[in-house]
Amino acid sequence: MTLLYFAWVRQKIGRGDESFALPAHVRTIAQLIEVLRDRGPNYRAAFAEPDRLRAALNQEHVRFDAPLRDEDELAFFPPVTGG
Amino acid sequence: MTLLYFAWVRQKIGRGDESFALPAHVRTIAQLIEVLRDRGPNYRAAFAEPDRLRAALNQEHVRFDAPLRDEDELAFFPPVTGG
Amino acid sequence: MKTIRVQTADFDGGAECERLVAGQTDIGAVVSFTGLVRGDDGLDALALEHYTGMTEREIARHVQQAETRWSILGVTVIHRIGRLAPGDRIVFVAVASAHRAAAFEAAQYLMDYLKTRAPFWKQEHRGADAAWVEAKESDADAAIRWRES
Amino acid sequence: MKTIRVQTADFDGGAECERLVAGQTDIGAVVSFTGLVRGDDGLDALALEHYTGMTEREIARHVQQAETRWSILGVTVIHRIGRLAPGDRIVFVAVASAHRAAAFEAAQYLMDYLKTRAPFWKQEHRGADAAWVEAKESDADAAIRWRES
Repeated sequence: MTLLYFAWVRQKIGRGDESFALPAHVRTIAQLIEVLRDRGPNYRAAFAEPDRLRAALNQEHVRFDAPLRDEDELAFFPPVTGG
Repeated sequence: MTLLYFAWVRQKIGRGDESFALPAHVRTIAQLIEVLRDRGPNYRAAFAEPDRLRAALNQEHVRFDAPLRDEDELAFFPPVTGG
Repeated sequence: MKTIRVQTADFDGGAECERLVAGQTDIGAVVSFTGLVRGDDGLDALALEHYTGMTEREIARHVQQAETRWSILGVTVIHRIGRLAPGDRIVFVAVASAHRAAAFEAAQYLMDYLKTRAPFWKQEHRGADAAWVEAKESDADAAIRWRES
Repeated sequence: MKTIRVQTADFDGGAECERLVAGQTDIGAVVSFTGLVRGDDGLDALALEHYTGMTEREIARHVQQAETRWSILGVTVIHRIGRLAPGDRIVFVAVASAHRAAAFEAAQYLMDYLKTRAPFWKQEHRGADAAWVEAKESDADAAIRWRES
């Protein structure tokens, strides 16, 4: 799948996008966050407080219980502050 | 006093303004309307239905029970339709 | 900045908004309303008359009311009079504020009061016919919502 | 007419309003909102980033929602990205309609949703400091009021 990061999530992780093979046992965004957290201190910092994060799946706002497929585009970001 | 007429009130009366000596017994706008009505068919037509009229005394919206003085500027008009 | 004008000439809403914010860095929101003449039912033209003197006073009074009620950093109100054709601009209200809620609400308030309190009268011309526009109940209702309860 | 643009360049709100009504005689009301960068607490600049693709989709989706809800004859939404200084225009929403209530409400609705749903993020620069702007509770509350009950 394609992972995208915006704002301070991008800064903490140190990149804006990456390809990631969705592990077979991971069904939801919440479960994926647990996996990503173990990828290093930068990921741990970005995903330390999931409550502060929002997600979009294939460019639509979703909750963390949304189911994932390997062909998805998944974005993590803080609450939006446009306008 | 100065009387001013706008929109169809002006058209029915045939003039936009006039000087008028406030009769001693006339205290309110409602009473003045009764007096003006007797000044001819044009005034009778303009003041036939006082409910359709609005008044401003010295350039402020007032009700027909507002008291009058001879130095006042009094305007009669239909409900406004600006904007 | 406070601008109130009653005029026969057209106006430039964009330029008026620029004037409102020029050189300022405390304004976060500008809401503008532009009213245009609709060509309903074969309308040829509108003719607008007003009560010179009272109009400006009424508008100024409601601008002051708006300033009491909302935190406003600038207001422009322009109302045209005379003969106007379908598509012509007729009225303009712009409000500048730090935040958008105040700007939106104050602009709506001013429009609702212009419609129900400012002494303008519209006559519709269609061919040889001329008819005075009747005041709308819906405009009176719109204005009532701003009354302090 | 429907226009949605995300751009680094400045925009001309007056010209956008003109474009919205050009050649039309059924439009009676145009409401525009212009958002500007406030120079709060010594702000030097804002840097705006967005989620290319999703932004346009989200805005288009809410424009469609607005069109379902109100009788709308034209909409323009422009949002700038990149580096902006105090006083700079940042966002523009204009709605054209036959009547003013629809234009005011739809413009407010679009602004409330831009603030809470469109994927933009602002970073504030003051001297050497850069801080991401936190989302405001008041913006979430403003958006909630439009939910169908």
